[in-house]
Amino acid sequence: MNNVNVKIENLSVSYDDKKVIDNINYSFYRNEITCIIGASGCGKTTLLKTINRSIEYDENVKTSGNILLEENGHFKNIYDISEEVLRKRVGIVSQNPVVFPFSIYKNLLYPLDYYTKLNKEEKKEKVISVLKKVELYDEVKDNLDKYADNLSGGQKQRLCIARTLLTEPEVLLLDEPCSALDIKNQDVIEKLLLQLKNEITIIIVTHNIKEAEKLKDKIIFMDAGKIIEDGVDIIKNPKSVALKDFLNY
Amino acid sequence: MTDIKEKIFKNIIQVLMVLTLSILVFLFYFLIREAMPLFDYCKISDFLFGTEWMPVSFGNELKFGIWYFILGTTYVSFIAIIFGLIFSTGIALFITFSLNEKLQKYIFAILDLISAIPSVVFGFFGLQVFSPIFFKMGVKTGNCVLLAGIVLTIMILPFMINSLCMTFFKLKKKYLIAASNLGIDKWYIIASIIIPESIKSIVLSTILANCRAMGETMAVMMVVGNAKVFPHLLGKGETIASLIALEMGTAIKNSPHYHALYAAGVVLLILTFVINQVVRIIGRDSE
Amino acid sequence: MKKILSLVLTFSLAITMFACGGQTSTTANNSAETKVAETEAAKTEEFKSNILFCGSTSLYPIISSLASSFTESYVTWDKVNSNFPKKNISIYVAPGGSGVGASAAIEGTSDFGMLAREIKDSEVEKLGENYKRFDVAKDALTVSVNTENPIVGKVDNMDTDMIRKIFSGEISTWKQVEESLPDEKINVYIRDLSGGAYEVFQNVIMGKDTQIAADATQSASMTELAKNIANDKWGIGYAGFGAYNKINKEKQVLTAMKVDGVEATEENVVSGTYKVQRPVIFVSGHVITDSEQAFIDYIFSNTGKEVIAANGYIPAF
Amino acid sequence: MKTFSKILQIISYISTILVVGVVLFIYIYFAYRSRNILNINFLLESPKGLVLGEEGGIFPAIIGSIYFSTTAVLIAFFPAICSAIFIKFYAKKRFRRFAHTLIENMASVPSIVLGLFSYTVFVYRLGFGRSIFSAGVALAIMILPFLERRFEKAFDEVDINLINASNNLGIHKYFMILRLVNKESFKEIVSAVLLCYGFAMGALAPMIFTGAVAYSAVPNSIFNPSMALPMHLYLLIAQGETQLDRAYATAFVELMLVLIFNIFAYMLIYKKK
Repeated sequence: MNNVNVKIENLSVSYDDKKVIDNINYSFYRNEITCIIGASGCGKTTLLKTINRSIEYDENVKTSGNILLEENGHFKNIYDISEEVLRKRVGIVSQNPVVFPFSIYKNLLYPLDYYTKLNKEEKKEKVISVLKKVELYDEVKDNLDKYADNLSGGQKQRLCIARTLLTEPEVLLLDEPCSALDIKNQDVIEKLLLQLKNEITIIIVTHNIKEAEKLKDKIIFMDAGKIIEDGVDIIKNPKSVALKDFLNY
Repeated sequence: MTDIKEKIFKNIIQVLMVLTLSILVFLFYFLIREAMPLFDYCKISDFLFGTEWMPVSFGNELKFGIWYFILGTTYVSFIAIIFGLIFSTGIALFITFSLNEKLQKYIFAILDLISAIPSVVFGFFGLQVFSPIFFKMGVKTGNCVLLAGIVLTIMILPFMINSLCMTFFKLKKKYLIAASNLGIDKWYIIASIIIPESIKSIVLSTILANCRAMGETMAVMMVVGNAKVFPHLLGKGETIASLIALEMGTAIKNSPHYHALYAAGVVLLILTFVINQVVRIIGRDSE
Repeated sequence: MKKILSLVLTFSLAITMFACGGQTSTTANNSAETKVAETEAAKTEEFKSNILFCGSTSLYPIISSLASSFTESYVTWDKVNSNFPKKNISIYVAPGGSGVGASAAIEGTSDFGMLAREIKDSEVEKLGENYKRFDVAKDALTVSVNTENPIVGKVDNMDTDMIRKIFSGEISTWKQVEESLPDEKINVYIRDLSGGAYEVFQNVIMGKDTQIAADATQSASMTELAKNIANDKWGIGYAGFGAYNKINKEKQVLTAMKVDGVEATEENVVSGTYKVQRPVIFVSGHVITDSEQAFIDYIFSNTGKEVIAANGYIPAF
Repeated sequence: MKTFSKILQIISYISTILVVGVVLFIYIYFAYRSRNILNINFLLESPKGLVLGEEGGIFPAIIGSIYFSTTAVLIAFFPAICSAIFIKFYAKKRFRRFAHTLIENMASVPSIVLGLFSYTVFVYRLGFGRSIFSAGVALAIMILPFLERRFEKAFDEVDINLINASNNLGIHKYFMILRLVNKESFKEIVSAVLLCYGFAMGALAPMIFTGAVAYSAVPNSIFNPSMALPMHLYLLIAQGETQLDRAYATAFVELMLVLIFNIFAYMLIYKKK
C-alpha cells in the first residue's frame, strides 16, 4: 500500500451535465505502468486528463470526488495544489505532439529556463542526456538549432516526451502516444517507457491491446465511464461481457 | 422559365458587384481629375515638399506646400499607433487569455461600440477633458499633436484589437495547452511563445491601423491645434485630413485653392493605398 | 476572371464618360432650363418655398437664428402673407466662407451668398444686373491683449505699423514693444484662413507685402480666439468685437488697444473712424421673389437687430 | 522572460481597465454634464434662441441624421449584399482574393476623401447640390465595405455544399441561395445593417460639405440639405463656452443613439445562440 502514488476516490466528471466518468475509485502504484483500455468515448482520456487537471481547459467540465497525490508519505488532494505545480509533478504527453515554434534545442531548454537556475553548460548537459534517453540524440545532434517543426511525427513525439521529462515529473500520463506513429517509432517509445518506469509512475491510455500487453504492469478496462475490470491478466482472462466484446471486435 | 430567372439573378448580382468594386476606380479618377489643374500653378515637388501654404491671394504670391501637413499626418498617426500598439496588445491578450467566451462576446460588443462612437464626440471629449490637462502642463491652448495622438489611439483600438485577437486565438489554440501541460504559467507562455510568434502580425495590423489613423478627420482636427508649422509633440500641427475639412467649405470652385485641396486628398489616398498594398504583400508572403 | 475584369473596365469607362459628358450636357441643360424658367416665370410666377443661404461663418449664426424663429412662428408661407400658397417654409443655412458665399451666389447654387467682407468689384460684375446687396451688420476686430499683461496701463495705443510688425513676427518679444516690459515671447492668435477676419486684417493692417507669422496659433472661431488670449498672459490677437464683449461680460480678461489712436467702440465703428472693421452682408444675383422678400423684411426688423446684437455684431440698420 | 511576462500581465490588465473605463467615463460624464438640458423638449424642439441653439432642441438634427443614415444604408445595401453573394457563392478563389483586396482598400479610404469625391461628382457635376442624397452617397461608400464584410460573415452559416448539391439535383442556385440566406443569415444581415446605421450616423467628415447645414427645418426631401447631429454638435462646440452644456447634451443623444443601435444589433446576433 505504501507504494500508491495516485489515489482516485469517488471521481465523477461531466461535460454539460453528461456524465463521462461515473464514480471511479482506483489507485495507481509507483514504478508501474498502468494501461487504460476501452472503446472510444468510454472516458479513458477524460480520466487521464483529470489527473493533472488539464481537463479543466474546457470550461464546461464539472468534476466531483478526490484525486490524491502522494507527497512524503502523505496524500494530498490535487485540488489543493496549484495547477502549475500539479502539472509539473504530473506531466502529460498527448496524442498529437505540439512542438513550440523554436529550434529543437530551445524547445528542450524551455522547461529548464522556467524551472531551474542552472548555468548554460548544465542545461546543455541535461538536454543532451534526455535526448539520448529518448534516442533522439543521434538523429538530431547536428541539427539542434534547426526549427523543431521540421521533424517527423515520431521525432516530434519523442521530443515532446523529452520536454515533459525535463520538468522532472513524478507521474507521466500518456494519451495514445503511439497511435499516429510507425512501428519503429512505437518500439522506441515502448522501450523508453519500460525503462522510465523505474523512476516514475506511468499511466497510458491506448487502444492497442498488443501494446498494452507489452507495457502493462496493470491494465484497466473502462466502459461507459466506469472501470469494469482491472488487473494484470484481464486480457487473457476477460470476465465481463463488455471486455469480451471489446477484445473480439 | 426558371433559367431566365437564374440568369437575371446572376446578372443583377454581377452588375452590382462590379459597380461596387469599381468605386475605387471612380474615386481615383475624379479626385485626380480635380487635382490636376493645380499643377498649372505649382510644381509637384513644390506641392509635396513646400513648407508654405497660402492658397488664397490677398495680392501676395500663392503657395501650396503641404510638406508640414504630410509630416503632421504622419506624426499624429505614428503617436497613435505607438500607444495603440501597447494598448491593443494588452487588451487583445486580456480578451484572449483572461476571459471566457461569454465575456469575450461582451467585450467585442464594446469594441464595436467604440468604433461607432462619432469622431466629433471623441474630439469634444479630448477638447474638454484632456486639453485642460495639457494646458495646465504648459502647452499653449492645450491642443497639441500628442493630444491628437491620444484621442486617435482610442479610435483605432477596436480595429487593432480585432485583428490581433484573430492571431492570438490561433496561437492560443495551437500552443497554450501544450505549454500549460508542462506546468508553465500562462503569462510566461504568452511572453515566451505567443508574443514572439505574433510579432509579424502585430506589426502588420499596426501598419494597417496607421492607414485608418491617417484618414481620421474630425476628432484630430478638433484637438491638433491646426497651425501650418512643423509639427512638434507638444506643439501644434495640422493633418491633411483636417486641412481639407477646414478649408474645403471655403474654397471657391475651380480656384487653385480648390484644386490644391483635391491634390492633398489624392496624396492622402495614395499614402494609405501604398501602405495598404505593402502590408498585403508582406502579409501574403508569410502565409 | 478575364471576363469579369474586362467587365469592370468597360463599366468604369462607361460611367466616366457619362460623367464627363454630363458636365457639358448639364450646363447646356441649365441654360435651357433657365430659359424655360424665365418663360414660366413670365406666365405664372412659380412660388419659391425653399431659400438657401450659403457663406460666411460670421453671418450664418444670425441668419440661422432668424430662420429658426421665422419658421417657428409662421410654419407655412400662407401665414406670412395670405397671398402665398400653403407650403412649408424651408430655409437652409450652410456655413462655408465669404468666398464660397460669393461664388455660390454667382453660380446660382445658393439663393444668397453671405459675406463678412467688402464685396469685390469682379464679384459684383459676375452677379449681373440683378445684383442686390443687403448690409446686415458691422464687425470690428479688436487688437486685444490679456489684461494680466503688464502692458495694460502702460501702453493703450498701437499704430498700424507696430501691429503689423507684431503679427508678422518682426517684433517677437514684449520688451521690443515697450522697454519696461519683460523679455517674454509674444504669442500671436489669429483666425484660420476660412474666416473673413483673416482677409480683413490682411487688407487693413498687414498690407500686400507682409504675411502673418507662420507660427501664429489659428482658432476655429472668434470665441475660441478670445478664450485663447484670455488663457495666455503673453498673447495678442484680433478678437472680434462681439467675442471681445462676450468674454469681458463678467470680468475684464481682455484689453483692447486703440488702433492709431481710435478706440474700438460701437460709435467709432459705425462712423467708420475705427478702421479694423468689416461689413457683414449677403448678396444675390437674381430678382428677389416675394417669399424671399418676406424673409428679408424679417431680417431687417427689430427681431433682427436683437439677434445681431446677441451674436456680438453691430446692426447696420 | 519572467519579468517580461509580469510586465505584459500588468499592461494587459491596466490597458483593459483604462479603455473600458474611458468608454464608461465618456457615457457617465456626458450624461452628467447634460443633466440640466436633456429633457423631452430638447429632443422634440427645433433649435432656437438669439444665438442659435441657445434655446430649444435638436429635433431637426435628429431627423436629419436619420435621413442621412437611411439614405446611406439604402444606397449601400444592394451593392453590398450582391457583392457578398457573388463573392461567397459564385466567385472562384482567385477572384475572391482580388475582390477582397479591393474591398479592404475601400475600407481604408479616408472618409474626408469620400466627401471630396461626392463634392465634385454629386454636388457639382451631377448637379444635386448640397443635399442629403449627395452626402448619403459618400456615407454609403464609407459603410459599403463594412456591410459587405459583415454580410459575407453572415453567409458563413449557409452551407455551400447544400447549394451545390441541390444545384446538381436541378434546383436553381439562386433559389437555394435566396432561401438559405433568408433562413440562416437574416438576423445577422439585419444586425449588420443596424451597426452600419449607427456608424453612418456618427460620421461627419463625408457630409461636412456635401449635405449638412447649420440650420434647416425638419427635412422633407432627400434632395435638400439638412441639419445633422454631428454637424450641429461641431458648430455648437465651435461657438464656444456658452453653448457647452447643449453640446454635451447633443453629444449624449448621439452616444445613446449609437448605443441603442449596437444593443439591438447584438441582441439579434447573440439571441440566436
